[in-house]
Amino acid sequence: VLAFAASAAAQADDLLEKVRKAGELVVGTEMQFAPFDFLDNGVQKGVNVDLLAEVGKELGVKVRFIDLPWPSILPGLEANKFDLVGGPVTITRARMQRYRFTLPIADASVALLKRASDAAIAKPQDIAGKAVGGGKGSSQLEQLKQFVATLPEPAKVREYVDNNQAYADLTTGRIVAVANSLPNIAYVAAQRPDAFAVVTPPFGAKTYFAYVGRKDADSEPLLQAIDAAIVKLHADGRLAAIQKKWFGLVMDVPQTAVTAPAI
Amino acid sequence: MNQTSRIANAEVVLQARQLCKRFGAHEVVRSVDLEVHRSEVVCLIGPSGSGKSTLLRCMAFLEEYSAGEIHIEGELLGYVQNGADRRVRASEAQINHVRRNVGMVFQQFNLWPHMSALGNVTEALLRVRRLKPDEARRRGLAMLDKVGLAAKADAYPGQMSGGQQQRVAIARALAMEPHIMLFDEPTSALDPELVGEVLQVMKDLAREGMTMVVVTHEMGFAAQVADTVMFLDQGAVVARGTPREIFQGNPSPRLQQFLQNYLDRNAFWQQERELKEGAA
Amino acid sequence: MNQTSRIANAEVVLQARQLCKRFGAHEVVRSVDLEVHRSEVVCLIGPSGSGKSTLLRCMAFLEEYSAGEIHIEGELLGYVQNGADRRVRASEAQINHVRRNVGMVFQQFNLWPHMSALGNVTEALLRVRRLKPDEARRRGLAMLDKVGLAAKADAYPGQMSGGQQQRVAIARALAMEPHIMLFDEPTSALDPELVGEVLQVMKDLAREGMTMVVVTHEMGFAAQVADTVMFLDQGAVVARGTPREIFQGNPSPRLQQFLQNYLDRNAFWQQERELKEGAA
Amino acid sequence: MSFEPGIITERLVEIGQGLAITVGAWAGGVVIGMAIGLLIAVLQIFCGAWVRGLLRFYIELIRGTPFLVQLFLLYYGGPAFGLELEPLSAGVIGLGIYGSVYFAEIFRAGFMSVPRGHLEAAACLGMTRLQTIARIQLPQMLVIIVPALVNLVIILSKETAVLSIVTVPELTFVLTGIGSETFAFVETLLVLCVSYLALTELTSRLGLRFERRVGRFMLHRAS
Amino acid sequence: MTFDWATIEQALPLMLQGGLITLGISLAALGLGLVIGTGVCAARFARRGALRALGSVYVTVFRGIPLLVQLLFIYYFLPFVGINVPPLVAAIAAVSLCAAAYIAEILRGGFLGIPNGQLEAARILGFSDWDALVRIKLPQALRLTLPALVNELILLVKASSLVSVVGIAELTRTSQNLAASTFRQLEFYLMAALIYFAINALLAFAGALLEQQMKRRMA
Ligand SMILES: Nc1ncnc2c1ncn2[C@@H]1O[C@H](COP(=O)(O)OP(=O)(O)OP(=O)(O)O)[C@@H](O)[C@H]1O
Ligand SMILES: Nc1ncnc2c1ncn2[C@@H]1O[C@H](COP(=O)(O)OP(=O)(O)OP(=O)(O)O)[C@@H](O)[C@H]1O
Ligand SMILES: [Mg+2]
Ligand SMILES: [Mg+2]
Repeated sequence: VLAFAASAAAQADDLLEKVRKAGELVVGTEMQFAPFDFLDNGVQKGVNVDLLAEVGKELGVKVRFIDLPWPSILPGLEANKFDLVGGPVTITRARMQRYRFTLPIADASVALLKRASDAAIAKPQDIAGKAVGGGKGSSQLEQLKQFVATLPEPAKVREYVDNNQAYADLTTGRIVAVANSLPNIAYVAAQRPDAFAVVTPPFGAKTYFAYVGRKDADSEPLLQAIDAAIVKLHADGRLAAIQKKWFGLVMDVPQTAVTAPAI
Repeated sequence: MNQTSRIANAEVVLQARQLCKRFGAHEVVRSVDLEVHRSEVVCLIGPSGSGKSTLLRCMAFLEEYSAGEIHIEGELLGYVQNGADRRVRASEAQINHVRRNVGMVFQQFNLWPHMSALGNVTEALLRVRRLKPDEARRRGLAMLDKVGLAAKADAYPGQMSGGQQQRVAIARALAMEPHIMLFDEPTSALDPELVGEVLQVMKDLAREGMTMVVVTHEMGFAAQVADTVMFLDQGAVVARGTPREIFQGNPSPRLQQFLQNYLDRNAFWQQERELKEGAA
Repeated sequence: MNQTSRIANAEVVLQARQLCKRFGAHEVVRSVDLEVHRSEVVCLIGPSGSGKSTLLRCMAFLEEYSAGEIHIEGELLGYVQNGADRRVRASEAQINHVRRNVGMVFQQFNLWPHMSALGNVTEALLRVRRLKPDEARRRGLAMLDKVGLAAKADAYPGQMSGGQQQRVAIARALAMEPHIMLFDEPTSALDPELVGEVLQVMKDLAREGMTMVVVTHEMGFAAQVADTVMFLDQGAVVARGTPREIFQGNPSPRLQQFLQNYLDRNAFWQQERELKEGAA
Repeated sequence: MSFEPGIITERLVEIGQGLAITVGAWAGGVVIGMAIGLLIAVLQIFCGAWVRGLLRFYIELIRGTPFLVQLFLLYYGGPAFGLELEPLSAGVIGLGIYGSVYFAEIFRAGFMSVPRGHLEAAACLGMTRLQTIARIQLPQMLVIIVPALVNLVIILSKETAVLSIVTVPELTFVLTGIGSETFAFVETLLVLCVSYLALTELTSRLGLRFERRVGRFMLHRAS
Repeated sequence: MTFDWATIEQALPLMLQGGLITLGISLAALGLGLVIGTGVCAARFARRGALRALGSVYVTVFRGIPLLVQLLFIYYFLPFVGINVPPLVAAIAAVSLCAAAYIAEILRGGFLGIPNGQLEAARILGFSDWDALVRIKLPQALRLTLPALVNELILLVKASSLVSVVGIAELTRTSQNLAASTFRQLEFYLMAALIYFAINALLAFAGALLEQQMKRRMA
C-alpha cells in the first residue's frame, strides 16, 4: 500500500516538483567546452557555472553538474540521467523537432580560428582551396560546409571527434582554420595568443546558444521556470555581466523563444 | 599351500562377473570373471593393449563398464538395479559411497603439483572425510612415515624423484584407509634405480594383509608377492593361477612368447649364473 | 678375444680426453677419458643422475663441455683453439661440420609431430644434404624399410606406438649416413612389449659394424652386444671392461649394489631355472 | 524513445564506407603487427642480452600505454619531429605497432612451447637455427597459439574505433556522428553491435577452421 | 611545439587521482571478471549441453560487442526497462562482464592443460565436482595462465578509459579535460602515457614476481 502511494505521488509530481523536493537541478555537460564549461585545475569554471548558479537561486535549488563526453550527453538526457543539458547547444530546426530549448543565452555565429603566425588568411574567403576543420555533428560544421560550397575554389573539410583535436591539428599545420562558434574560438585565442587568432568577421547565419531539456509535459514546467529566470537575469543585468566576464563583450540575444532559427 | 587356502576361505571383497567393456565397437574387456578375497594379492600381467588398465579402471568405476557386474564388499558398483535387468548409472554420491573403501595408484602418480606432499595426502581427509586440520595432519604425517617420506612432507612433487612421488601417491591413497588397493603399473614410469623402493613399500603392504590388485610388468614382484597371477590377452583371461603355475608350469604359446621378452632381456644374468655354476 | 683385438686395432673415431662438465658449481662429468674405435660398441651404465646423458650430450655438443677435449675423427668438437690453451666456441657452421658424421637417438624420440614418418626422415636430407625430393624420398623409404617400417611411411608420430616412433627416430639418424651413432636410453620410454623390436634394430646395426655409444639400462643388451661396458658413478668412470669383466668379474661394491637391483627384479626367472634344474 | 530504421537505410552508403575503412585498417594493422611481432620474437632468439633488453623495453612501453594516446602522439605529435602522416596511414601504422608487441609475446610463448628435444634433434642433423625455426618450431607452435592469435585479432578489431580521433571516418565515427546528428542513438548503436559481432564471429570461425587445419597431426594423437 | 611544464606540474595531482580511479576500476573488474569468468569457463566444461551452450554464447556476445556499446547500453538503455544504475556500478559491471568473457577463454586453456589423471585421482578419493574445481583445477589453471591474466589486466587498465562515457573522470578523461581547458594537447597526452606506463609496469612487475614465486615452489 505504501509503495503504491509513493509511486502514485511520484506520478503526481512533475519534474519541477521533483527538482524542488530534491533541492538540486542536475545538469549534464561536457567540461571541454570553454568558455562555457571547463576545468581549471579540477575546478569547474565558465559561463554555465555562473549563469546556472543564478538560475538555481531563482528556483531555490542547488545545481549539480555531470561531466560527460558529448556523444553520450543527449542520450543521457533522454535516459533521465539529468534534467537539463548544459553545453550549451546551438538552436537548429532539426534539434527543435526533438528537444525543448530554453531562451538563448549567447550568440553562436560561426567564425574561423587560424594560426597566429598565418598571414595568408585575413578574411573567411581566404580558406578557398585549403584544408579546414570542424567538430563532427556540430551545427558549425554544417554551416562551414555550406560556406565552403559558395567559394570559387572549395576548401577541403576535415571532421574531428571534438574541436580540441581540430585545434591540435591546426597547430600541426595540416589544416589552416577551424570553424566554431565565436564565443569558443574568441576564448581559445585569448588563452593562447601566441598560437591562435580569430578571423573576423564571422561568416554564416546568426544563430544562438541555449540550454536543452526534454520535450515532454513532465519537463515543461521546469523549463518554463528556467526561461522565467533567464528573463529576470536579462532584466537586472546579471546575464550581461556574465557575458562581459567570459566573452569580453555583451551580446544582444532575443528575450523571447527562438521559433524560426536560421538553420 | 596353507597361505593360499587361508585366503580362499577369507570372504570375497571384490567380485567381477562376466565383465565387458567396449569402446565403440572395440571390445577391450571380454566377460572377465574375478574374485578377490580379503588380503589376497592379485597381479594382472599381459601385453600392452590387452586391457589390463581398462579392467582395473572399471573396478574403480573410472570407466563405465558395458556389461556384467562388479560388487565391492557386496554392493553393486556404479549402477542401481531397477526392475529385472534394467539398470541406470548411480549418482556421484552413491558411486563414491560404494567406492569409499577402494584406493588407487596410477602409473603417472597424478600428484597435484600445487600442493606439498603432506598437502596431497591430507587434502581428501579434509574435504571428503572432513577431519580437523591437526587430526588430518597427524594422519598424513603417519602415512608419509609409513612410506619412508616423513622428511619430505613439505616438498612439492616437482622437487621429488619419481620413486618418491609414487610413494607419496601410495600414502595419499592409504590415508583414506581403503580395504582394497588398485595399482596400475606403479613402477613403469620410474628409473630402474627407483623401482626397488616402490616395490618394497608394496611388499610391506601385502605382508600387512592389504587386499591388492596390481597391474604390473615386474615379473619378479609378481612371482614373489602375488597369491594369484592373471594373464590377460586381448581383453580375456588366458591363464590364471599361482605364480608357480604361471611362470613354471608349461604355459600356453601366447604366454610363453610374452614371457620370452623378459628372458631375453635378462640374458646377462643367465650367463652370469652359468658361469658361477661352471665355477662351482 | 679376436673380436676385441680386431677393434683395438681399428682407428679411433671418437676420443674424449679429461672431459669435465659443470652445471654451475655441480660437477656432473669428472675428467672422463674415452676412446671409441671404428665399429666398436660402447655401453654406458650407471645409476640415475650419474652423468651418462650429460656425457653423451657433450659428445654431440648439445652441452658445452667445461674442460678437456673431444675429437671426432681427429677434429676438435665445438671449439676452435687460439693461442696455447685459450679456446672459443666454434661457429654453428663449424660445429655442424665436425658433427656431420655423428647421429643421435633420444630417450623421448623427439620426432617432429607435424611431419609424417617419411617427412621426419627426409627433412634433413632435403635441407642439409640438399638432395632432390625424389632422391631423398628414395633414401628415406630405404631407411624406414631397414627398421621395418616401410608400411608406416605416411603415418604421423602420434599414430605410432613408442617402439615404432623410436625406430623412425633411428631411421632419421641413419639417413644422414653417420659414422658414429649415439643412443641415450633408447628403450627407457617404451612398454616392455616394445623394447624388443628396438633392441633388435640396434643389434643389427652393431652386426653391420656401426660404431655406437649407448646409454642403457638394458643389461641383457649390454651383455650381448657391447664390446666395452663403462660403469659411471657420480660423473666418474668407476669400472670399464668387457661385459664379462663387468658382469661376471667380482665387481666393486657400488657396481655390485647397482646390479643387485636387476637381480632382484628378475627373481621369477631365477626360481624358474632352479625348478628346471631341480627337474633335470 | 522512438525507433526509426529509416535513418540507417538512408545513410547506408556512408555506413558501408565506414565499415570498409574499419575492415581495411584492421586487416592492414593485423598484417603489419604480425610481421613486426614475428621479427621481434625471432630477434629475441638470436640477439644478445642488450638487444633483448631494448626489445623488452619496446614491448613494455607499447603494451603499457593506450592505443588512443599512442595514435594521438604519432599523428599530432609526429609533425613536431618532422613526421607527417596521412590520417589513414597513421592509423594503420599505429595499429600495427600497437599490435606488434602482443603478437611478439604470443610468438615468443609459442617458440618456447616446442620441446627442447625437437630442436636438439634438428641440431644433431645439422639443420641451422633458422631452418629449425622455419621448419620445426613455427609449424608446431601454430596449433598452440592460434586461439591466442584469434583473441588478439578480435581485440584489434575493436581498437580500430580509436582511429576516429585522427579523422579517419571508420564505422564507429560515422555511426556516432549520425547518432548525434539525427539523435537515432539506439539504431546506430544497434548497427554498431551487429557489425562488430559479425566481424568477430567470422574471425573466430575462420580461426577454428585454421586451427583444425594446422592441427591435423594433433587430432591423430593416440592419447 | 613549446612544452609548458608549469601547467603540467599544477595538473599532476589531478592526473594521479585519475590514475588511481583507473587502477581501482581495473582491479575491481579483474576480481569480478575472474569470478564470473571461472563460472563461464566451468559451464563450458559442464556435463549438461545446455550449460555448455550458454557458456559459449556468453563468450561470443561479450567478446564480440565493443565495450563502449556495452557501457552505453547498461547506463543509457537499461533505464528504459526500469533499471537505473549509478555510473560507477555501470562502469564496473560493464568492464567486468566484458573481461569475464576473455578470462573465461584464457582459463579454458589452463583447464585443458591439467592432466586428466589428476582429476581422476580426485574422483577416486571421493571429491565432489565443486571441490575438484576449487581445490585442484582452479589453482593450477591460474598458475598456468598467470602471464595471460596479467596481460588481460593491463588491457583492462587501458580499456577502462572508455568508462568516461558514463561520466567517470578516469585518467584519459582527466587529461582530455585539462588539455581542453589549456589547449595544450600534446603535453597532457604525453603525461597520460607516462602514468599509464607507470601503472602497467608496476602490474607487470608484480605479475613477474608472483610467477617467479610459483615457479620456485613447484620447481
Ligand atoms: N578411452 C579409450 N578410447 C578408445 N580406446 C581405448 C581407450 N582406452 C583404451 N583403449 C583401447 O583399449 C585397449 C586396452 O587398453 P589398456 O590401456 O587397457 O591396455 P593395457 O593392458 O593397460 O596396456 P598397457 O600395458 O600399455 O597399459 C587398447 O587397444 C586401447 O587402444
Ligand atoms: N641442464 C642442467 N642443469 C643443471 N643440472 C643438470 C642439468 N642436466 C643434468 N643435470 C644434473 O646432472 C646430473 C647428471 O644428469 P644426467 O641426466 O646426465 O644423469 P643420467 O645418468 O643421464 O641419469 P638418467 O639415468 O636418469 O638419465 C644430475 O644430477 C642432473 O641433476
Ligand atoms: Mg595400462
Ligand atoms: Mg639420462
